[in-house]
Amino acid sequence: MVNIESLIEKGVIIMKLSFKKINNSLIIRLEGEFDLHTADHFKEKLEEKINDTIRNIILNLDGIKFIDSSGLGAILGTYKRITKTGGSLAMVKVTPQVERIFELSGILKIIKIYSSEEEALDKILGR
Amino acid sequence: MVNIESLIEKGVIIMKLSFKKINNSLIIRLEGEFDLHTADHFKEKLEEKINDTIRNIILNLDGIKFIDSSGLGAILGTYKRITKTGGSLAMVKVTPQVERIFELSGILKIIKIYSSEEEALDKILGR
Amino acid sequence: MENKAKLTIDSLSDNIGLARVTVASFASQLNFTLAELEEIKVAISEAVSNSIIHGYAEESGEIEIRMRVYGEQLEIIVKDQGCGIEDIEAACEPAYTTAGRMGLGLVFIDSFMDKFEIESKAAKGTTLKMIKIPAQEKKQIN
Amino acid sequence: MENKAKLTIDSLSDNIGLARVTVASFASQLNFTLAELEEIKVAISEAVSNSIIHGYAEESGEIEIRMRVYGEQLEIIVKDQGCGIEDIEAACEPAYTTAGRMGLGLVFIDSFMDKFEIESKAAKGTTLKMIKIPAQEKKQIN
Ligand SMILES: Nc1ncnc2c1ncn2[C@@H]1O[C@H](COP(=O)(O)OP(=O)(O)O)[C@@H](O)[C@H]1O
Ligand SMILES: Nc1ncnc2c1ncn2[C@@H]1O[C@H](COP(=O)(O)OP(=O)(O)O)[C@@H](O)[C@H]1O
Repeated sequence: MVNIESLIEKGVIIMKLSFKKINNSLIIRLEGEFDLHTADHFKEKLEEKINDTIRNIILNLDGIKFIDSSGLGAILGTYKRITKTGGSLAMVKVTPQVERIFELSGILKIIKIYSSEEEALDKILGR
Repeated sequence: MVNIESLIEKGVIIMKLSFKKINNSLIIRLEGEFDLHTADHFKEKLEEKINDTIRNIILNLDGIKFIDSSGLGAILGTYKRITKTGGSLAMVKVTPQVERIFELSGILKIIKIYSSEEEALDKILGR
Repeated sequence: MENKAKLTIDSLSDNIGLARVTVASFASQLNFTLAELEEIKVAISEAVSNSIIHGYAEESGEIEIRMRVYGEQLEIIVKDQGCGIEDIEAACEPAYTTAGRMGLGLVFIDSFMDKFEIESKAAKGTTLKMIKIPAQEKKQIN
Repeated sequence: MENKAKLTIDSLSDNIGLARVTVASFASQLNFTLAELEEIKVAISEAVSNSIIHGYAEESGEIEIRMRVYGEQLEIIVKDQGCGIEDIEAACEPAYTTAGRMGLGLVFIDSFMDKFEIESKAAKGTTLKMIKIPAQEKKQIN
Protein backbone atom coordinates (compact mmCIF):
# COMPACT_ATOMS: atom_id res chain seq x y z
CA MET A 1 0.00 0.00 0.00
CA VAL A 2 1.14 3.51 -0.78
CA ASN A 3 1.59 5.48 2.41
CA ILE A 4 -0.23 8.77 1.74
CA GLU A 5 1.43 10.68 4.60
CA SER A 6 4.89 9.87 3.26
CA LEU A 7 3.93 10.75 -0.29
CA ILE A 8 2.68 14.12 0.89
CA GLU A 9 5.94 14.53 2.80
CA LYS A 10 7.84 13.79 -0.38
CA GLY A 11 6.05 16.61 -2.13
CA VAL A 12 3.93 14.25 -4.16
CA ILE A 13 0.67 15.86 -5.10
CA ILE A 14 -2.14 14.12 -3.33
CA MET A 15 -4.89 15.52 -1.16
CA LYS A 16 -6.39 13.55 1.65
CA LEU A 17 -9.79 14.59 2.94
CA SER A 18 -11.62 13.47 6.03
CA PHE A 19 -15.13 14.48 7.01
CA LYS A 20 -16.85 14.71 10.38
CA LYS A 21 -20.41 15.85 10.95
CA ILE A 22 -21.35 17.57 14.21
CA ASN A 23 -25.09 18.39 14.22
CA ASN A 24 -25.61 20.55 11.14
CA SER A 25 -21.92 21.44 10.69
CA LEU A 26 -19.49 19.56 8.45
CA ILE A 27 -15.86 19.60 9.50
CA ILE A 28 -13.47 18.88 6.64
CA ARG A 29 -9.83 18.14 7.38
CA LEU A 30 -7.53 18.68 4.40
CA GLU A 31 -4.04 17.26 4.03
CA GLY A 32 -1.58 17.82 1.19
CA GLU A 33 -1.26 20.47 -1.48
CA PHE A 34 -4.15 22.59 -2.67
CA ASP A 35 -3.77 23.40 -6.37
CA LEU A 36 -5.75 23.06 -9.60
CA HIS A 37 -5.40 19.28 -9.55
CA THR A 38 -6.50 18.70 -5.98
CA ALA A 39 -9.10 21.49 -6.12
CA ASP A 40 -11.04 19.38 -8.64
CA HIS A 41 -10.75 16.39 -6.31
CA PHE A 42 -11.91 18.56 -3.38
CA LYS A 43 -14.96 19.87 -5.26
CA GLU A 44 -16.03 16.36 -6.29
CA LYS A 45 -15.75 14.98 -2.76
CA LEU A 46 -17.58 18.00 -1.35
CA GLU A 47 -20.53 17.46 -3.70
CA GLU A 48 -20.77 13.85 -2.52
CA LYS A 49 -20.86 14.89 1.14
CA ILE A 50 -23.00 18.01 1.09
CA ASN A 51 -26.76 17.70 1.57
CA ASP A 52 -29.77 19.52 3.05
CA THR A 53 -28.85 18.63 6.61
CA ILE A 54 -25.59 20.55 6.39
CA ARG A 55 -25.73 24.24 7.17
CA ASN A 56 -22.14 25.19 8.04
CA ILE A 57 -18.70 24.10 6.92
CA ILE A 58 -15.46 24.24 8.85
CA LEU A 59 -12.28 23.75 6.84
CA ASN A 60 -9.36 22.53 8.95
CA LEU A 61 -6.32 23.53 6.88
CA ASP A 62 -3.68 22.41 9.36
CA GLY A 63 -2.40 19.76 6.91
CA ILE A 64 -2.22 22.04 3.87
CA LYS A 65 1.41 22.77 3.12
CA PHE A 66 0.88 24.47 -0.20
CA ILE A 67 -1.84 26.60 -1.73
CA ASP A 68 -2.10 28.70 -4.88
CA SER A 69 -4.88 30.75 -6.46
CA SER A 70 -6.71 27.61 -7.64
CA GLY A 71 -6.89 26.29 -4.07
CA LEU A 72 -8.00 29.74 -2.94
CA GLY A 73 -10.71 29.65 -5.62
CA ALA A 74 -11.99 26.32 -4.33
CA ILE A 75 -12.28 27.74 -0.80
CA LEU A 76 -14.10 30.82 -2.09
CA GLY A 77 -16.41 28.59 -4.14
CA THR A 78 -17.25 26.61 -1.01
CA TYR A 79 -17.93 29.88 0.82
CA LYS A 80 -20.32 31.05 -1.89
CA ARG A 81 -22.11 27.71 -2.00
CA ILE A 82 -22.73 27.50 1.75
CA THR A 83 -23.63 31.17 2.35
CA LYS A 84 -26.22 31.00 -0.47
CA THR A 85 -28.30 28.70 1.71
CA GLY A 86 -27.76 30.87 4.78
CA GLY A 87 -24.87 28.87 6.28
CA SER A 88 -21.39 29.88 7.39
CA LEU A 89 -17.85 28.90 6.46
CA ALA A 90 -14.96 29.06 8.91
CA MET A 91 -11.31 28.04 8.58
CA VAL A 92 -9.14 26.48 11.24
CA LYS A 93 -5.37 26.37 11.75
CA VAL A 94 -3.41 27.73 8.87
CA THR A 95 0.27 27.10 8.12
CA PRO A 96 2.45 30.20 7.52
CA GLN A 97 2.74 29.56 3.75
CA VAL A 98 -1.05 29.41 3.45
CA GLU A 99 -1.57 32.45 5.68
CA ARG A 100 0.72 34.51 3.46
CA ILE A 101 -1.35 33.67 0.36
CA PHE A 102 -4.56 34.41 2.27
CA GLU A 103 -3.27 37.82 3.29
CA LEU A 104 -2.18 38.73 -0.22
CA SER A 105 -5.56 37.70 -1.63
CA GLY A 106 -7.80 39.58 0.81
CA ILE A 107 -9.86 36.44 1.51
CA LEU A 108 -9.53 37.03 5.26
CA LYS A 109 -11.91 39.98 4.92
CA ILE A 110 -14.74 37.53 4.30
CA ILE A 111 -13.67 34.23 5.90
CA LYS A 112 -12.37 34.05 9.47
CA ILE A 113 -9.62 31.79 10.76
CA TYR A 114 -9.95 30.18 14.21
CA SER A 115 -7.32 28.36 16.18
CA SER A 116 -9.34 25.19 16.85
CA GLU A 117 -12.36 23.34 15.51
CA GLU A 118 -14.13 23.88 18.84
CA GLU A 119 -13.62 27.63 18.70
CA ALA A 120 -14.88 27.72 15.10
CA LEU A 121 -17.97 25.68 16.04
CA ASP A 122 -18.70 27.95 19.01
CA LYS A 123 -18.52 31.08 16.84
CA ILE A 124 -20.53 29.63 13.96
CA LEU A 125 -23.28 28.36 16.23
CA GLY A 126 -23.17 31.58 18.25
CA ARG A 127 -22.70 29.59 21.46
CA MET B 1 19.65 31.05 6.18
CA VAL B 2 18.74 27.90 4.32
CA ASN B 3 17.49 25.28 6.74
CA ILE B 4 19.48 22.16 5.80
CA GLU B 5 17.21 19.69 7.63
CA SER B 6 14.17 20.92 5.74
CA LEU B 7 15.99 20.86 2.43
CA ILE B 8 16.99 17.27 3.04
CA GLU B 9 13.36 16.54 3.94
CA LYS B 10 12.28 18.09 0.66
CA GLY B 11 14.50 15.68 -1.22
CA VAL B 12 17.00 18.36 -2.06
CA ILE B 13 20.42 16.90 -2.49
CA ILE B 14 22.70 18.11 0.25
CA MET B 15 24.86 16.14 2.63
CA LYS B 16 25.56 17.33 6.12
CA LEU B 17 28.58 15.92 7.91
CA SER B 18 29.56 16.21 11.54
CA PHE B 19 32.74 14.89 13.07
CA LYS B 20 33.61 13.81 16.60
CA LYS B 21 36.95 12.47 17.73
CA ILE B 22 37.11 9.97 20.60
CA ASN B 23 40.75 9.08 21.32
CA ASN B 24 42.09 7.71 18.03
CA SER B 25 38.66 7.06 16.51
CA LEU B 26 36.79 9.50 14.26
CA ILE B 27 33.02 9.30 14.35
CA ILE B 28 31.38 10.75 11.25
CA ARG B 29 27.64 11.39 11.23
CA LEU B 30 26.16 11.66 7.76
CA GLU B 31 22.82 13.21 6.88
CA GLY B 32 21.16 13.42 3.50
CA GLU B 33 21.56 11.50 0.26
CA PHE B 34 24.73 9.64 -0.64
CA ASP B 35 25.29 9.76 -4.41
CA LEU B 36 27.99 10.81 -6.89
CA HIS B 37 27.52 14.48 -6.02
CA THR B 38 27.68 14.16 -2.26
CA ALA B 39 30.33 11.41 -2.42
CA ASP B 40 32.74 14.00 -3.82
CA HIS B 41 31.82 16.36 -0.98
CA PHE B 42 32.28 13.52 1.53
CA LYS B 43 35.73 12.61 0.19
CA GLU B 44 36.92 16.23 0.32
CA LYS B 45 35.74 16.74 3.91
CA LEU B 46 37.27 13.42 4.95
CA GLU B 47 40.68 14.43 3.57
CA GLU B 48 40.52 17.65 5.63
CA LYS B 49 39.76 15.76 8.84
CA ILE B 50 41.92 12.67 8.57
CA ASN B 51 45.44 12.74 10.00
CA ASP B 52 48.05 10.54 11.67
CA THR B 53 46.27 10.56 15.03
CA ILE B 54 43.22 8.85 13.56
CA ARG B 55 43.29 5.09 13.45
CA ASN B 56 39.63 4.05 13.17
CA ILE B 57 36.55 5.48 11.53
CA ILE B 58 32.93 4.97 12.54
CA LEU B 59 30.33 6.01 9.98
CA ASN B 60 26.95 6.78 11.55
CA LEU B 61 24.54 6.40 8.63
CA ASP B 62 21.34 6.96 10.59
CA GLY B 63 20.62 10.15 8.62
CA ILE B 64 21.24 8.67 5.16
CA LYS B 65 17.93 8.26 3.39
CA PHE B 66 19.31 7.36 -0.01
CA ILE B 67 22.38 5.60 -1.29
CA ASP B 68 23.46 4.31 -4.70
CA SER B 69 26.61 2.62 -6.00
CA SER B 70 28.57 5.91 -5.90
CA GLY B 71 27.83 6.31 -2.19
CA LEU B 72 28.74 2.67 -1.69
CA GLY B 73 32.01 3.32 -3.53
CA ALA B 74 32.84 6.21 -1.20
CA ILE B 75 32.31 3.97 1.83
CA LEU B 76 34.47 1.24 0.33
CA GLY B 77 37.14 3.84 -0.51
CA THR B 78 37.14 4.98 3.12
CA TYR B 79 37.46 1.35 4.23
CA LYS B 80 40.47 0.80 1.97
CA ARG B 81 42.11 4.01 3.11
CA ILE B 82 41.81 3.30 6.82
CA THR B 83 42.64 -0.42 6.73
CA LYS B 84 45.83 0.32 4.74
CA THR B 85 47.26 1.99 7.86
CA GLY B 86 46.04 -0.84 10.10
CA GLY B 87 42.83 0.81 11.29
CA SER B 88 39.21 -0.33 11.25
CA LEU B 89 35.98 0.95 9.74
CA ALA B 90 32.58 0.28 11.31
CA MET B 91 29.11 1.45 10.35
CA VAL B 92 26.30 2.40 12.70
CA LYS B 93 22.52 2.48 12.28
CA VAL B 94 21.37 1.91 8.76
CA THR B 95 17.96 2.81 7.32
CA PRO B 96 16.08 0.01 5.48
CA GLN B 97 16.71 1.53 2.03
CA VAL B 98 20.45 1.65 2.70
CA GLU B 99 20.49 -1.85 4.20
CA ARG B 100 18.88 -3.25 1.05
CA ILE B 101 21.61 -1.73 -1.16
CA PHE B 102 24.29 -3.01 1.24
CA GLU B 103 22.88 -6.53 1.07
CA LEU B 104 22.71 -6.55 -2.71
CA SER B 105 26.29 -5.30 -2.97
CA GLY B 106 27.92 -7.75 -0.59
CA ILE B 107 29.66 -4.94 1.32
CA LEU B 108 28.44 -6.42 4.63
CA LYS B 109 30.92 -9.26 4.19
CA ILE B 110 33.75 -6.83 4.87
CA ILE B 111 32.23 -3.98 6.92
CA LYS B 112 30.08 -4.62 10.00
CA ILE B 113 27.02 -2.65 11.09
CA TYR B 114 26.45 -1.93 14.79
CA SER B 115 23.37 -0.55 16.44
CA SER B 116 25.08 2.29 18.33
CA GLU B 117 28.26 4.34 18.24
CA GLU B 118 29.18 2.95 21.69
CA GLU B 119 28.85 -0.64 20.51
CA ALA B 120 30.95 0.10 17.42
CA LEU B 121 33.66 1.77 19.55
CA ASP B 122 33.71 -1.17 21.97
CA LYS B 123 34.16 -3.67 19.12
CA ILE B 124 36.76 -1.64 17.26
CA LEU B 125 38.84 -1.04 20.37
CA GLY B 126 38.36 -4.64 21.49
CA ARG B 127 37.01 -3.46 24.85
CA MET C 1 28.81 28.54 -12.57
CA GLU C 2 25.91 28.04 -14.91
CA ASN C 3 23.49 25.14 -14.76
CA LYS C 4 20.44 24.41 -16.88
CA ALA C 5 17.53 22.00 -16.94
CA LYS C 6 14.35 21.77 -18.94
CA LEU C 7 11.15 19.99 -18.03
CA THR C 8 8.55 19.31 -20.70
CA ILE C 9 5.17 18.08 -19.51
CA ASP C 10 1.85 17.11 -21.03
CA SER C 11 -0.81 19.71 -20.34
CA LEU C 12 -2.50 17.82 -17.50
CA SER C 13 -3.28 19.08 -14.01
CA ASP C 14 -1.63 15.88 -12.72
CA ASN C 15 1.72 17.41 -13.70
CA ILE C 16 1.49 20.71 -11.79
CA GLY C 17 2.93 19.14 -8.65
CA LEU C 18 5.72 17.61 -10.72
CA ALA C 19 6.61 21.02 -12.13
CA ARG C 20 6.69 22.56 -8.65
CA VAL C 21 8.85 19.80 -7.18
CA THR C 22 11.30 19.89 -10.09
CA VAL C 23 11.74 23.67 -10.11
CA ALA C 24 12.03 23.88 -6.31
CA SER C 25 14.65 21.13 -6.35
CA PHE C 26 16.59 22.89 -9.11
CA ALA C 27 16.27 26.25 -7.34
CA SER C 28 17.68 24.88 -4.12
CA GLN C 29 21.23 24.96 -5.50
CA LEU C 30 21.06 28.70 -4.82
CA ASN C 31 20.84 30.24 -1.37
CA PHE C 32 17.05 30.47 -1.24
CA THR C 33 15.29 30.26 2.11
CA LEU C 34 12.40 27.83 2.48
CA ALA C 35 9.98 30.78 2.31
CA GLU C 36 11.54 31.86 -0.98
CA LEU C 37 11.30 28.30 -2.35
CA GLU C 38 7.60 28.39 -1.45
CA GLU C 39 7.21 31.62 -3.42
CA ILE C 40 8.87 30.02 -6.44
CA LYS C 41 6.51 27.05 -6.13
CA VAL C 42 3.47 29.33 -6.15
CA ALA C 43 4.75 31.16 -9.24
CA ILE C 44 5.34 27.88 -11.14
CA SER C 45 2.00 26.52 -10.04
CA GLU C 46 0.20 29.61 -11.36
CA ALA C 47 2.11 29.69 -14.64
CA VAL C 48 1.57 25.99 -15.41
CA SER C 49 -2.09 26.09 -14.33
CA ASN C 50 -2.66 29.04 -16.68
CA SER C 51 -1.15 27.15 -19.61
CA ILE C 52 -3.42 24.18 -18.86
CA ILE C 53 -6.67 26.09 -18.27
CA HIS C 54 -6.32 29.14 -20.49
CA GLY C 55 -3.58 28.36 -23.00
CA TYR C 56 -4.76 24.89 -23.99
CA ALA C 57 -8.30 25.24 -22.56
CA GLU C 58 -7.98 21.71 -21.14
CA GLU C 59 -7.11 20.31 -24.60
CA SER C 60 -3.88 18.37 -25.10
CA GLY C 61 -0.61 20.23 -25.52
CA GLU C 62 2.91 20.53 -24.17
CA ILE C 63 4.30 22.93 -21.59
CA GLU C 64 8.00 23.68 -21.44
CA ILE C 65 9.69 24.82 -18.24
CA ARG C 66 13.25 26.05 -18.66
CA MET C 67 15.37 26.58 -15.56
CA ARG C 68 18.73 28.24 -15.40
CA VAL C 69 21.01 29.50 -12.65
CA TYR C 70 23.73 31.98 -13.48
CA GLY C 71 25.47 34.57 -11.34
CA GLU C 72 23.45 33.61 -8.25
CA GLN C 73 20.12 34.21 -9.95
CA LEU C 74 17.40 31.82 -11.03
CA GLU C 75 15.68 32.25 -14.38
CA ILE C 76 12.53 30.30 -15.16
CA ILE C 77 10.75 30.33 -18.50
CA VAL C 78 7.31 28.72 -18.83
CA LYS C 79 6.09 28.36 -22.39
CA ASP C 80 2.94 27.04 -24.02
CA GLN C 81 1.77 26.98 -27.62
CA GLY C 82 -1.81 27.67 -26.70
CA CYS C 83 -4.32 30.41 -27.57
CA GLY C 84 -2.24 33.33 -26.30
CA ILE C 85 -3.31 36.27 -24.12
CA GLU C 86 -5.45 38.89 -25.86
CA ASP C 87 -4.76 41.85 -23.58
CA ILE C 88 -1.62 41.36 -21.50
CA GLU C 89 -2.09 44.58 -19.54
CA ALA C 90 -5.63 43.65 -18.52
CA ALA C 91 -4.52 40.08 -17.68
CA CYS C 92 -2.10 41.45 -15.10
CA GLU C 93 -4.82 43.36 -13.23
CA PRO C 94 -5.94 41.80 -9.94
CA ALA C 95 -9.31 39.99 -10.27
CA TYR C 96 -9.19 40.03 -14.07
CA THR C 97 -10.14 36.59 -15.33
CA THR C 98 -11.70 35.23 -18.51
CA ALA C 99 -12.57 31.91 -16.91
CA GLY C 100 -14.52 32.66 -13.74
CA ARG C 101 -11.43 32.17 -11.62
CA MET C 102 -9.71 34.33 -9.00
CA GLY C 103 -7.73 36.48 -11.41
CA LEU C 104 -4.76 36.36 -9.01
CA GLY C 105 -2.32 34.04 -10.79
CA LEU C 106 -0.30 36.67 -12.62
CA VAL C 107 -0.52 38.98 -9.59
CA PHE C 108 1.05 36.29 -7.39
CA ILE C 109 3.81 35.64 -9.93
CA ASP C 110 4.56 39.34 -10.12
CA SER C 111 4.74 39.78 -6.36
CA PHE C 112 6.81 36.64 -5.71
CA MET C 113 9.43 37.05 -8.44
CA ASP C 114 12.02 39.81 -8.83
CA LYS C 115 11.48 40.18 -12.55
CA PHE C 116 8.51 39.05 -14.62
CA GLU C 117 7.88 39.41 -18.35
CA ILE C 118 5.08 38.10 -20.56
CA GLU C 119 5.29 37.50 -24.27
CA SER C 120 2.15 36.29 -25.99
CA LYS C 121 0.70 36.05 -29.48
CA ALA C 122 -2.85 35.04 -30.36
CA ALA C 123 -2.98 31.42 -31.55
CA LYS C 124 0.81 31.12 -31.13
CA GLY C 125 1.14 30.81 -27.38
CA THR C 126 2.46 32.44 -24.24
CA THR C 127 5.91 32.65 -22.68
CA LEU C 128 6.48 33.83 -19.12
CA LYS C 129 9.99 34.76 -18.06
CA MET C 130 10.71 35.09 -14.36
CA ILE C 131 13.85 35.86 -12.42
CA LYS C 132 14.39 35.45 -8.71
CA ILE C 133 17.46 36.28 -6.65
CA PRO C 134 17.93 34.98 -3.09
CA ALA C 135 17.40 37.82 -0.58
CA GLN C 136 20.74 36.87 0.96
CA GLU C 137 22.56 37.64 -2.29
CA LYS C 138 20.70 40.93 -2.74
CA LYS C 139 21.85 42.03 0.71
CA GLN C 140 25.47 41.32 -0.14
CA ILE C 141 25.28 43.44 -3.30
CA ASN C 142 23.90 46.50 -1.51
CA MET D 1 -4.66 7.27 -19.41
CA GLU D 2 -1.27 8.20 -20.79
CA ASN D 3 0.95 10.91 -19.35
CA LYS D 4 4.40 12.03 -20.41
CA ALA D 5 7.17 14.29 -19.19
CA LYS D 6 10.73 14.90 -20.24
CA LEU D 7 13.56 16.32 -18.18
CA THR D 8 16.71 17.55 -19.90
CA ILE D 9 19.66 18.35 -17.65
CA ASP D 10 23.21 19.55 -18.04
CA SER D 11 25.71 16.78 -17.37
CA LEU D 12 26.60 17.90 -13.84
CA SER D 13 26.55 15.81 -10.67
CA ASP D 14 24.53 18.66 -9.08
CA ASN D 15 21.57 17.50 -11.19
CA ILE D 16 21.43 13.83 -10.14
CA GLY D 17 19.22 14.64 -7.15
CA LEU D 18 16.97 16.71 -9.41
CA ALA D 19 16.55 13.76 -11.78
CA ARG D 20 15.68 11.44 -8.89
CA VAL D 21 13.14 13.81 -7.36
CA THR D 22 11.48 14.51 -10.72
CA VAL D 23 11.18 10.87 -11.76
CA ALA D 24 9.97 9.75 -8.31
CA SER D 25 7.37 12.50 -8.32
CA PHE D 26 6.21 11.53 -11.82
CA ALA D 27 6.18 7.82 -10.88
CA SER D 28 3.98 8.44 -7.86
CA GLN D 29 0.89 8.79 -10.04
CA LEU D 30 1.01 4.99 -10.27
CA ASN D 31 0.42 2.67 -7.34
CA PHE D 32 4.07 2.28 -6.36
CA THR D 33 4.96 1.62 -2.73
CA LEU D 34 7.59 3.81 -1.08
CA ALA D 35 10.06 0.92 -1.38
CA GLU D 36 9.40 0.71 -5.12
CA LEU D 37 9.85 4.48 -5.48
CA GLU D 38 13.23 4.08 -3.76
CA GLU D 39 14.18 1.40 -6.30
CA ILE D 40 13.25 3.74 -9.14
CA LYS D 41 15.37 6.46 -7.57
CA VAL D 42 18.39 4.17 -7.39
CA ALA D 43 17.97 3.17 -11.05
CA ILE D 44 17.75 6.83 -12.18
CA SER D 45 20.68 7.78 -10.01
CA GLU D 46 22.85 5.05 -11.56
CA ALA D 47 21.80 5.82 -15.13
CA VAL D 48 22.40 9.57 -14.84
CA SER D 49 25.68 9.11 -12.94
CA ASN D 50 26.89 6.80 -15.72
CA SER D 51 26.10 9.40 -18.40
CA ILE D 52 28.02 12.03 -16.43
CA ILE D 53 31.08 9.93 -15.53
CA HIS D 54 31.38 7.52 -18.43
CA GLY D 55 29.30 8.97 -21.28
CA TYR D 56 30.58 12.53 -21.08
CA ALA D 57 33.66 11.74 -18.96
CA GLU D 58 32.91 14.84 -16.84
CA GLU D 59 32.87 17.05 -19.98
CA SER D 60 29.80 19.15 -20.77
CA GLY D 61 26.80 17.54 -22.41
CA GLU D 62 23.07 17.03 -22.08
CA ILE D 63 21.17 14.12 -20.57
CA GLU D 64 17.56 13.46 -21.50
CA ILE D 65 15.18 11.64 -19.20
CA ARG D 66 11.86 10.66 -20.75
CA MET D 67 9.08 9.46 -18.47
CA ARG D 68 5.82 7.90 -19.54
CA VAL D 69 2.99 6.10 -17.82
CA TYR D 70 0.65 3.97 -19.86
CA GLY D 71 -1.49 0.99 -18.91
CA GLU D 72 -0.33 1.13 -15.27
CA GLN D 73 3.32 0.86 -16.19
CA LEU D 74 6.16 3.34 -15.96
CA GLU D 75 8.66 3.69 -18.79
CA ILE D 76 11.85 5.66 -18.30
CA ILE D 77 14.39 6.38 -21.00
CA VAL D 78 17.76 7.92 -20.10
CA LYS D 79 19.77 9.10 -23.07
CA ASP D 80 23.19 10.68 -23.50
CA GLN D 81 25.20 11.57 -26.59
CA GLY D 82 28.46 10.56 -25.00
CA CYS D 83 31.19 8.07 -25.87
CA GLY D 84 28.97 4.96 -25.90
CA ILE D 85 29.57 1.56 -24.29
CA GLU D 86 32.13 -0.61 -26.02
CA ASP D 87 31.01 -4.00 -24.77
CA ILE D 88 27.44 -3.94 -23.45
CA GLU D 89 27.51 -7.55 -22.28
CA ALA D 90 30.67 -7.01 -20.24
CA ALA D 91 29.30 -3.71 -18.87
CA CYS D 92 26.36 -5.58 -17.37
CA GLU D 93 28.61 -7.97 -15.40
CA PRO D 94 28.85 -7.27 -11.66
CA ALA D 95 32.12 -5.55 -10.71
CA TYR D 96 32.93 -4.67 -14.33
CA THR D 97 34.07 -1.05 -14.45
CA THR D 98 36.30 1.00 -16.72
CA ALA D 99 36.66 3.80 -14.21
CA GLY D 100 37.79 2.22 -10.94
CA ARG D 101 34.27 2.30 -9.58
CA MET D 102 32.04 -0.39 -8.07
CA GLY D 103 30.76 -1.83 -11.33
CA LEU D 104 27.30 -2.20 -9.77
CA GLY D 105 25.30 0.56 -11.47
CA LEU D 106 23.86 -1.50 -14.31
CA VAL D 107 23.40 -4.48 -11.97
CA PHE D 108 21.26 -2.35 -9.64
CA ILE D 109 19.19 -1.02 -12.54
CA ASP D 110 18.61 -4.55 -13.79
CA SER D 111 17.54 -5.89 -10.41
CA PHE D 112 15.27 -2.93 -9.55
CA MET D 113 13.41 -2.60 -12.85
CA ASP D 114 11.08 -5.10 -14.52
CA LYS D 115 12.53 -4.57 -17.98
CA PHE D 116 15.88 -3.07 -18.91
CA GLU D 117 17.41 -2.54 -22.34
CA ILE D 118 20.63 -0.83 -23.43
CA GLU D 119 21.30 0.66 -26.83
CA SER D 120 24.72 2.14 -27.39
CA LYS D 121 26.97 3.18 -30.24
CA ALA D 122 30.59 4.28 -29.97
CA ALA D 123 30.90 8.09 -30.18
CA LYS D 124 27.10 8.37 -30.63
CA GLY D 125 25.86 7.78 -27.14
CA THR D 126 23.88 5.48 -24.89
CA THR D 127 20.17 5.00 -24.32
CA LEU D 128 18.78 3.01 -21.40
CA LYS D 129 15.16 1.96 -21.48
CA MET D 130 13.56 0.76 -18.26
CA ILE D 131 10.06 -0.35 -17.38
CA LYS D 132 8.63 -0.83 -13.92
CA ILE D 133 5.17 -2.04 -12.93
CA PRO D 134 3.81 -1.62 -9.40
CA ALA D 135 3.79 -5.00 -7.61
CA GLN D 136 0.17 -4.33 -6.71
CA GLU D 137 -0.79 -4.23 -10.40
CA LYS D 138 1.19 -7.37 -11.18
CA LYS D 139 -0.74 -9.23 -8.48
CA GLN D 140 -4.07 -8.19 -9.97
CA ILE D 141 -3.08 -9.46 -13.41
CA ASN D 142 -2.13 -12.93 -12.17
N1 LIG E 1 -0.92 30.89 -20.60
C1 LIG E 1 -2.02 31.63 -20.89
N2 LIG E 1 -2.65 31.48 -22.08
C2 LIG E 1 -3.75 32.21 -22.39
N3 LIG E 1 -4.30 33.11 -21.55
C3 LIG E 1 -3.75 33.31 -20.35
C4 LIG E 1 -2.58 32.58 -19.96
N4 LIG E 1 -2.23 32.99 -18.71
C5 LIG E 1 -3.14 33.92 -18.36
N5 LIG E 1 -4.05 34.13 -19.34
C6 LIG E 1 -5.18 35.10 -19.31
O1 LIG E 1 -4.96 36.05 -18.28
C7 LIG E 1 -6.05 36.03 -17.34
C8 LIG E 1 -5.55 36.32 -15.95
O2 LIG E 1 -4.71 35.26 -15.50
P1 LIG E 1 -4.51 35.00 -13.94
O3 LIG E 1 -4.08 36.29 -13.31
O4 LIG E 1 -3.59 33.85 -13.76
O5 LIG E 1 -5.98 34.68 -13.39
P2 LIG E 1 -6.92 33.39 -13.55
O6 LIG E 1 -6.08 32.21 -13.99
O7 LIG E 1 -7.49 33.22 -12.21
O8 LIG E 1 -7.96 33.75 -14.59
C9 LIG E 1 -6.69 34.68 -17.52
O9 LIG E 1 -8.03 34.68 -17.10
C10 LIG E 1 -6.52 34.44 -19.02
O10 LIG E 1 -7.49 35.15 -19.76
N1 LIG F 1 26.22 6.01 -20.28
C1 LIG F 1 27.38 5.33 -20.46
N2 LIG F 1 28.27 5.74 -21.40
C2 LIG F 1 29.43 5.08 -21.60
N3 LIG F 1 29.80 3.98 -20.89
C3 LIG F 1 28.97 3.52 -19.93
C4 LIG F 1 27.72 4.16 -19.67
N4 LIG F 1 27.10 3.46 -18.71
C5 LIG F 1 27.90 2.44 -18.37
N5 LIG F 1 29.05 2.47 -19.10
C6 LIG F 1 30.18 1.47 -19.04
O1 LIG F 1 29.73 0.33 -18.35
C7 LIG F 1 30.56 0.08 -17.22
C8 LIG F 1 29.75 -0.53 -16.09
O2 LIG F 1 28.80 0.40 -15.61
P1 LIG F 1 28.23 0.27 -14.14
O3 LIG F 1 27.70 -1.11 -13.96
O4 LIG F 1 27.26 1.38 -13.91
O5 LIG F 1 29.50 0.42 -13.19
P2 LIG F 1 30.41 1.69 -12.81
O6 LIG F 1 29.69 2.96 -13.13
O7 LIG F 1 30.64 1.52 -11.35
O8 LIG F 1 31.67 1.58 -13.60
C9 LIG F 1 31.19 1.41 -16.88
O9 LIG F 1 32.38 1.28 -16.17
C10 LIG F 1 31.38 2.00 -18.28
O10 LIG F 1 32.54 1.48 -18.91
